[in-house]
Amino acid sequence: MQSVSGDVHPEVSRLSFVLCYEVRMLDTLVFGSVVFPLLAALAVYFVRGDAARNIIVPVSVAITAAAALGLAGLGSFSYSPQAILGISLNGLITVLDFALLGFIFLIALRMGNLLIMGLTVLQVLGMVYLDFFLMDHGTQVTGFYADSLSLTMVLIISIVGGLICFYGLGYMKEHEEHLHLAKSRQPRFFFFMLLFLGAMNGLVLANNLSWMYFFWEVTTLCSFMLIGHDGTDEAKTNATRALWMNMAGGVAFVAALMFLQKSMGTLSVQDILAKSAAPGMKTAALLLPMAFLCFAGFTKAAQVPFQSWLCGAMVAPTPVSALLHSSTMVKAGVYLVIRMAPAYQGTMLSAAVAIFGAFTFIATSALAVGQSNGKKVLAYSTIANLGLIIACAGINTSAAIAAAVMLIIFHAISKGLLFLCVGAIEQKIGSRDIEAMRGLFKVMPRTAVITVIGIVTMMLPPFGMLLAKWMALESAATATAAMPPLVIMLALGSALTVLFWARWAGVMLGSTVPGENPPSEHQPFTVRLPLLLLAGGAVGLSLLSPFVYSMLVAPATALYAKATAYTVSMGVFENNAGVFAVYPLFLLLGVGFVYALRAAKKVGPEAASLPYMGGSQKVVDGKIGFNGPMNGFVETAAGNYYMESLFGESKLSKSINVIAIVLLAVMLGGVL
Amino acid sequence: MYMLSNVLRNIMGKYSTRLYPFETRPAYEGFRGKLVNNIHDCIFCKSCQIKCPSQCITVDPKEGKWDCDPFACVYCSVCVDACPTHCLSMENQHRKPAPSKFVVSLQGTPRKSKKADKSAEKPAEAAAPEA
Amino acid sequence: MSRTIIPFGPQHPVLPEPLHLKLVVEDETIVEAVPALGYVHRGLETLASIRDYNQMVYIVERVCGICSCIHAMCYCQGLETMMNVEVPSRAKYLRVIWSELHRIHSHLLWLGLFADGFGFESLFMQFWKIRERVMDINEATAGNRVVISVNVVGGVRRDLDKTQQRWILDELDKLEKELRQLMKTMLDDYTVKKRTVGVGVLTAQQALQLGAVGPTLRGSGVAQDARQLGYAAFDELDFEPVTSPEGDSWARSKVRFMETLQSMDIVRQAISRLPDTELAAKVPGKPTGEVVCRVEQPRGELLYYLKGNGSKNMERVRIRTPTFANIPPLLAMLPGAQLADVPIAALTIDPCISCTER
Amino acid sequence: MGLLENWINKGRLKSPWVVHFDCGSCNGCDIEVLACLTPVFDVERFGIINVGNPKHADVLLVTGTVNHRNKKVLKNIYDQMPDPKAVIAIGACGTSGGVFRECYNVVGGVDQVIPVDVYVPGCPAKPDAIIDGVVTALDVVKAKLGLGEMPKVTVID
Amino acid sequence: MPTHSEILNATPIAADAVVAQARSMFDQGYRLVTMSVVDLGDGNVDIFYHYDLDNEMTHFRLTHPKDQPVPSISPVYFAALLVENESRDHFNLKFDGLVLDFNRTLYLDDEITSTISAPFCKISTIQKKD
Amino acid sequence: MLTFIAALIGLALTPVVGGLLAGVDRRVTARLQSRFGPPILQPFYDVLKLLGKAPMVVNSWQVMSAYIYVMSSALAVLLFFMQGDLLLLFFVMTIGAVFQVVGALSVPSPYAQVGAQRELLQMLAYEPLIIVVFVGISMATGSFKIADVYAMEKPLLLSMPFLFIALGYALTIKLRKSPFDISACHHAHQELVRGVLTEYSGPHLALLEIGHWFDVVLILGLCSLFWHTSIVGMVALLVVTYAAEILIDNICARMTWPWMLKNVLGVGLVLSVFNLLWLYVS
Ligand code: SF4
Ligand code: SF4
Ligand code: SF4
Ligand code: SF4
Ligand code: SF4
Ligand code: SF4
Ligand code: SF4
Ligand code: SF4
Repeated sequence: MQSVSGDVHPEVSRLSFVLCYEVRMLDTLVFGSVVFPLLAALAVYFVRGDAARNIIVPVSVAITAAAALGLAGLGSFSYSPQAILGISLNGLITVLDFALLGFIFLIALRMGNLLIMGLTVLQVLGMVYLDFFLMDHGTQVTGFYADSLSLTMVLIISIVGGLICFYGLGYMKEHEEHLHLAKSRQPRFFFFMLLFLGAMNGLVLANNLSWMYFFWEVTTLCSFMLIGHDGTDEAKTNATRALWMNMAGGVAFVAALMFLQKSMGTLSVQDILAKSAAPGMKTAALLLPMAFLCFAGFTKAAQVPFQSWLCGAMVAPTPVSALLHSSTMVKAGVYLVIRMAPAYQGTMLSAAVAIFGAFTFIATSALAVGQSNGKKVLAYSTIANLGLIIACAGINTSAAIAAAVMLIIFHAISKGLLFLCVGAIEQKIGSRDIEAMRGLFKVMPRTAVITVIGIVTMMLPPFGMLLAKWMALESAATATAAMPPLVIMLALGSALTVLFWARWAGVMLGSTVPGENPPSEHQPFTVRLPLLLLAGGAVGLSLLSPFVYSMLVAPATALYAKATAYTVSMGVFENNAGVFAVYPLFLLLGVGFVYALRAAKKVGPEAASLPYMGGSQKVVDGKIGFNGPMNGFVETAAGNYYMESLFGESKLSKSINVIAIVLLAVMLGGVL
Repeated sequence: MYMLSNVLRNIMGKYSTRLYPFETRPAYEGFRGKLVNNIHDCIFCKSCQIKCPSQCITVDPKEGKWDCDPFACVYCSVCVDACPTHCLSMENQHRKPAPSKFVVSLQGTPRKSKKADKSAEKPAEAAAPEA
Repeated sequence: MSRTIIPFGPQHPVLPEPLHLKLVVEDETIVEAVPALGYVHRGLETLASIRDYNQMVYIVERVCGICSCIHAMCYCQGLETMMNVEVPSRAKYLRVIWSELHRIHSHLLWLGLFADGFGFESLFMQFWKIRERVMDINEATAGNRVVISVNVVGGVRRDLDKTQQRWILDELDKLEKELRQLMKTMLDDYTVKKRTVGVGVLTAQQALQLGAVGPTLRGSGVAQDARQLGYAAFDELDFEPVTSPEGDSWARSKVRFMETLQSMDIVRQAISRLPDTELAAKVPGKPTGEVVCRVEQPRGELLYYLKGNGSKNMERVRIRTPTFANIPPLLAMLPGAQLADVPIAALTIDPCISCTER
Repeated sequence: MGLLENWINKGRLKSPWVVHFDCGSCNGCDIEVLACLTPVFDVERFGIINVGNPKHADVLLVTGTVNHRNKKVLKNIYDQMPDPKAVIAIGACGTSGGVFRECYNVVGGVDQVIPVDVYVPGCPAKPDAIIDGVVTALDVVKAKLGLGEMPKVTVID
Repeated sequence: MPTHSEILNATPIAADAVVAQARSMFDQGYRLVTMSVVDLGDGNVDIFYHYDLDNEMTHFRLTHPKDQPVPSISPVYFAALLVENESRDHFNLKFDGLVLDFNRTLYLDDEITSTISAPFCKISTIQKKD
Repeated sequence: MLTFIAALIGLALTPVVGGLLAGVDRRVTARLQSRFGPPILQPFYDVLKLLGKAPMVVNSWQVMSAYIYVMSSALAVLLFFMQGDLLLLFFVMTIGAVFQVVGALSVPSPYAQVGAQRELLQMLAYEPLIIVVFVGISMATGSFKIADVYAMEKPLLLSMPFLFIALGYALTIKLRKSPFDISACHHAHQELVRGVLTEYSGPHLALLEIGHWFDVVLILGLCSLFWHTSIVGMVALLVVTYAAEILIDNICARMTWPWMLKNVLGVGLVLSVFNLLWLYVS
C-alpha cells in the first residue's frame, strides 16, 4: 500500500522519492488508462479526417494498452487522487453524474420514452438523496483501488478492446462505403468507442462505489449511442431497449448505494468487503444492497430476462458487438458480481446467484442452438458464459472464483476474435448466417481457419476456456453448496455449447478436393493484425495458463478465501478435487495435431472422390450434386438442424423469461 | 422386450446356419440345376432352340453342333420338356460360378437322314443369341 | 430455415431396389419428395413381338421374381379366357397352393425388410430364417426357390404327390408356430410401435382416390382383395379379406402379418381338397381378342391387358402391377414425415420397382 | 513391412465387405443375395458384411440387367470403391442380360460397363451359388495378389 | 358380376369427354385402376381407362390420333400421373394438363429417346444388342 | 513413472481388447439371431484389410479429423490408466467426438451431414449423463480423481445404482447400438448409409474403428469403477453390462432422435438427480 507522505529523513526521503516516483507513475498510468482515452476520444471527434483518425486511434489504443501493462506491472495499489486541475474529484464526479443523468433524461424526452424518463428520475432522486442527505462528506473514500482482478480487467479492456478499435478503423471505412453515407459518422463512432474504454477502465479501478456508478452510467450511455449508431429504425429500437434495461440496473445500483451508505456508512468497496468478513455481518442490511448490486450486474451482463438487449445490440457495426461482448460492457456486470462475492459468501444469496447464473447458462445455450445467425449464436454464447461466470461467483469458493476469472480472460480473447472474424466474413460474403458460411474455406481460407481456431479455443481442451470450465464444473460439484440441479444445469448447458460450436466449425471447413489450396485471401492489415494477435493470444495464453493463473488469477482469488484454489507445478493444475495437466496435454495433443495435419497433407488429389450420393453423383459447372428426377441435375444442399420447434427463440424465450423473473424474485425475496 | 425370449431361445439352441460349402445337404430331386445334353442322343431337331424363352440355344444340324450359353439360360427346363429324345436333362446341382464367360459347345454326329436335313433347313424363327 | 437435399437411392441399403427419391428436408422433416424411376426399366412388354405367347409365360414370371408365379398365373388365366380353355381343377388347386406359398414367402420377406427398416436386425433375421421353410418347399416341389416356372397356358407343369403334401403341411405347422412367436414383437413391442404407429397415415378415402391396392388399401380398412373374384380355385375356398382400419404403417404390417397366417390356412384347405384330375388342358389355336384379367399379388391387385391378333405373338401385353398403383399413395404419405420414417413409409407399400417399371 | 503386408493380405481374404447394387433385376436374384446374409446361409461366416456404401466395400455384387439409366450409376458406384476391389455379376441378367437381353432398353450384362471378376449363372442364382461366387472371387483376389492360381473354368464336368 | 378375367367390353368415349367422365367416376367413388395404351398401327392409339368399384370394373376406350395431345385426367386422379408419363415415354403421346410432366424421362434416357421415337409403337423393331 | 509405463502398456493393449470385444460381440449377436457368426478375430481382419486399401477421401479435413479422433480417444484412455481426472478425460474424449463431427460436416454429402447433425444430438444426450455420473463419483469420493475411487472401501455401485443406469444409456449410445444407432452404425442397413462414417473409407475408416475401440474400452473402464474392490466383481459387472448391451441391441428397434433426447435426458436425468440427492443426503 502506498500513500503519500512528506517526511524529511534522508532514508525516508529516498523512500519517499521512490514512492513519489511510483505515485507519479501511478498517476500517469491511471490517467493513461482512464482519462487519456477520453482525451483521445475528443481528439478523434474534433480532428476530423481519415488520416488523422488513422493515426490517433492506433496511437491512443497503443498508449492505453501500454498504460494497462504498466499498471499490471506495478501490481496492486490503492490510490486516491484528490483533484484534477484543481477541481475536487468527488465534486466533479457528482456534477458529472447529474449532467449524465440529465443528458439521458433529455434523450428519453426526445424519444418520448416514459419508461426511461421514469428510471432516470428515480436515479436522480436517489442520487440527490444520497449525495445531499446520506453522504457524510467528511469521510475520505479511497478513489481507486486495484488488485489483480481489476488489473486483469484493465488488461483485457485495454488490449482486447484496443485491438477491436483498431479493427474498427478498416471495418468502419468499408461499412460506410456500403451505406453510402454523405457525411462520415466515424468521428462520433470512435469517440464513443474510446470513451467506452476509458469508462470501463475507470469502472474496474474504482473503489468508491459512487465513482463506479458514474462510470457504469457512462458505459450505459456509450452502448446506447453505439448500438443506435447506424440510425435505422431497428437500431433505434434496440438501442432504446438496451438503454431502459441498463437504466433499470442503474436504479438498482443507486438503491444499493443508498442502502450501503445507510447501513455500512461507507461506499468504499474495500471497507465493505473488509467489514463483511466479520462474523455476524451477513444480515439483510448487507445482503439487500448486495442483491441490488447483483441485480445491476445481471442487467449489465444481459442475463435472462434481460438477454434481449444484448441480442438486439447485434444491429450495431461488428466492432461494437465485439467490444460490448468480449471485453467491456457485459464484463462490467460480472465484474461487479465477482467483486462483491466475498460480501455474500456462504449465504443463501450466493446460492441463489449460482442457480441464477447456471440457469442463464443453460437457457441461453439452448437459445444459441436454435440460431443460424452467427452473431446471435455469439451473443447467446456470450450470455451463457457470463451466466457461467456468475454461477461461479455464486458458488463462491476460491476454485470457483479462479474459474470465473479465467473465464473472463479467455472468453474475452476468444469471443473478441470470433466477433472480428464474423465481421470480416460478413463484409466479404454479405451474410452473417452460419448456413451462408458453408464451405467458407474455399473462399476465405485464412479467416475460416482462424474462426475455427477461435471456436476450438472456446470449446475444447487444452485451451483456457475449457480449463476454466473444468474448474467451474469441479468446483460446482465439490462445493458445499453443490446442489444437484446446479450441476445438472451446468452439465446440460455445456453439452449444448458443444452442439452449436461443433457444427459451426464443421460447416466452415467444407471443401471438396484433398490437398486443395484455395486461392489465397487478401486480408486488410486492420483485420489481419487483430485476428492474428487474438488467435495467437487465445492459443498462446492457453499454453501459458499456468502463468496466467499464478500471476493474475491466484492473487485475485486470495482475496476470497484463505485456501489456494489450485497448486500449479510443471504446468499441472491440481487440488483435492482434480488434476488438469496443461503442459502434458498441450504436448501430446500438439504432437498429435501436427501429425494429423501432416497425414492430411500427404493425401493428395489422386485420392479424391465425390461424396456418396446413392450412385448418382455428378459434377456440373464445379457444383456437386446428383442426377435427380427427369434426368436433371440437382445440386446438394445441407442445413444444420436449428430445431425451431425445440430451441426457437419464440418457443423458449417466454418460459425462460418467466423462470428468470421468478428466480430473481426468489433471490431478492430470499434476502429479506 | 417381447423379442427377449426369442433371442434367448436362439442362443440356447443350435444355430440354424447351413455351413455351405463346408457341409452340403443332399439336393432336392426336382431342382432345376445345370442343363446337360447327352449329345449322343441329340437329333439336332432344334425343338429346344425354338422353344427356349431365353433363346440361348443354337443348334446347327449340318455341323452337328449344339451350343448353349449357360450365362443366358434361365434354367426354366422348357427345352428339357420339349426335347423329343430326352437327351436334355437338368442336374439337381447348380452350375458353378466362373471367372470368365463361355458357351457350352457340344459336338455330336450330324444326322444324315433326310428328315433331319429337312427340319434343319426350316428357317429358324428367332434370332440366334450372342455367342 | 435451412434445407437439406438428400438423394435417396438409386443405390441405397434400405432399398434393395433402385428407387430414387429426391428428398428435401428441413430439420429432418420432409417438405418435398420427387421420385425418379427408370433404373429397372427393361421394356419387357415389347418382347411379346419376338417371343411367342408360350415363351412369354417365362418372361412375365421375371417381371418380378418375388411373386413370379402369380404373374405367370395371371397371364395364363387371361390367355385361357381369351382362348376359351377349361383348366383342369387339380391345376387350379395347385395354382392356389403355389401362389399362396409365394404370398407367404413374400410377406415374410417383407416383414423382415420392414423390421430392418426400423433397425430391428434380429427380428429381420428371424423372419428370414423361418422364410427358408417356404423356400425349401418351393425348391423341392417346383425346382427353384424363387422363379418357380410351374404355370403354362392351360394348367401347370408339376404335381404334388402325397408325401410332398404331407411334408408341406408339416413344414407349415412348424412355420406357423415360429411365426406366432414373432407376432407380439411385430405388433405389440413398445419400440416397434413407436416407429410404426401413426407413420404414413392414409385414410380409406385417400387410399381409394389415390388408387392404392392390396395391403396398402386394406390397411386403411377397405376390404378389397382380388381373390374375392374367385380365380383359380379361390371361389371354392374359405377366406375373408384381412383389414385393419388405422391406415398407418402399423396397420399395414398387421394386415401382412395376418395374411401370412391366412395364406397358410388357404394352402391347408387347398391341399385337403386337392382333386384328382389332369394337370393341363390342351390349348388349341392362336390367341385373338382383348382380355383384361386380375389377380391378387402379395402387394395387391395385378392387372393384365392382353391383346392377341391370331398369330403366335401377342399384339400387346400390358401389365399394371400393384406397386405401380401404390406409388402415388406413397408420394402422398411422405411430405411432413420425418426422414427416419421414410424407409418405414416407403417399405409399407412393399415397393417392387422391378414390376413398376418392367 | 513384410509381416504387416502378410497380415493385410490375410485381412483382404477374410473380410470381403460387399455392396449390392440392383441394376434392373427382377428381384429374384436380389432376394437371394439378401438371403445369403440371413441365418440359414449367414455369409458373415466369411467376414462378409453388406455395407451398403461403395466407399466401404471390397466386392460389388451386381444383380440384374444393365440399362441405359442405371449403367451410369453402376459406373459411379464402381468408381467410388477404393482399390483393391472385385465385381461379381449375379444371375443370367447380370452375366449376360438374361431373358431381357433383347429388350430395347437393355444394354446387356454388367461386363458391358465395368470389368467383372466372377460370373454366377442361374435365374435366380441360389444362395449356395452366390456363396460359391464369393469364394471364387476370393480366389481371384488371391491370384491377383500373387498368392495363388486363378480358379479354373469348368465348362463340362 | 365381378370377374377376374373378362373379354374386354369397353364403352367408346370421345376425347373431349374423358376428363368430365373421369370427374364423374371420381365423384361416384370409383378407383382408377389404370390406363392401357395400344398402338393400332393406323396412326391411332386405343387408350383404355379402367375403373373399379367394389371389384367390378368399367372400361372406356378412347381411340385417338397418335400425334394429338390427349387430355390428362391426372388433375382429377393424381394416380394417373404415373401411367400417363409412362405412355408418354412408350408411345410418345402428349398429355394436356399433366400435373407433373417428366417429358419422356420417366424411364427413358437420351440413348433411347434419340434413337427410337417410341419404343412401344407397332412398327418399331426391338434393338438387337450384340 | 511406473504408473506411466503401466499406462502405456495398457494403452497398447486397449485396441486388442477393443477388437476382441467387438469380435465376441459380433459372434454373440449372431448366435442370438440364430446365425453361426464370424470368427472372433474378424474385427482385426476388417481393420487390417481397411488399412491396406487405397485412400479415398473428399477433402483433407476428413483425414485430419480421423487422426485427431484416434489420438484423443487414445489420450483419454491413457489418462484413465494414469488414474487421472475423470472430467478432464471426458473433455479429451470430446475432442475426438467433435472432430468426428467436424470431419463429417466438412463434406458436402447429405448423408454425412445428416449423420453429423444426429451425432451432435447424440452427444447432447450422453454428455450430460457422463458429467453427472462423474459428479456423483466426486460426491461419493470427494474428488474427480480416479485414484481416489480406488481408495474407496465399498463399491460405488452400492451407492449409485441409478447413476450406473444413466451411464448405461451413455454406453449404449457410444456403442452405437439399438435403440440408439441413430447417427451411424456398424453395418449400413439404415437410412443414413452409416451417417458420419459415410464418407470415410479404407485406412481412415480403420482409424475411426480403432478410435471406436478406444472409446468402448474407456467407457467400459468407467463402468468398472463401479466395482473396483475386487477383480472378480469388476469382471462380472462388465460381463453383465456388456451382455445386457448386446441383448438390448437385439430386442429393440432403432429409435429416432427426438425420442432419444426425450427419453435419455428425461429418464436419465431424473434417475441422476434422484441418485445425487441420495448421495447428498447420506
Ligand atoms: S419330330 Fe420333327 S418337329 Fe417333332 S420334335 Fe422331332 S424334329 Fe421337331
Ligand atoms: S432351361 Fe430354359 S432357358 Fe435354359 S436353355 Fe432350356 S429353355 Fe432355354
Ligand atoms: S431338342 Fe433335344 S434333340 Fe432336339 S436339338 Fe435340342 S437337345 Fe437335341
Ligand atoms: S413387384 Fe410386386 S407385383 Fe411385381 S412381381 Fe414383385 S411382387 Fe409381384
Ligand atoms: S419390395 Fe422390391 S425392393 Fe423391396 S425387397 Fe421386395 S423386391 Fe426388393
Ligand atoms: S437372372 Fe433371373 S432371377 Fe435373376 S434377376 Fe435376372 S431374371 Fe431375375
Ligand atoms: S416408332 Fe415408328 S411408328 Fe412409332 S411413332 Fe416412331 S416412327 Fe412412328
Ligand atoms: S441397424 Fe442395421 S446396419 Fe446398423 S448395426 Fe443394426 S443391423 Fe447393422
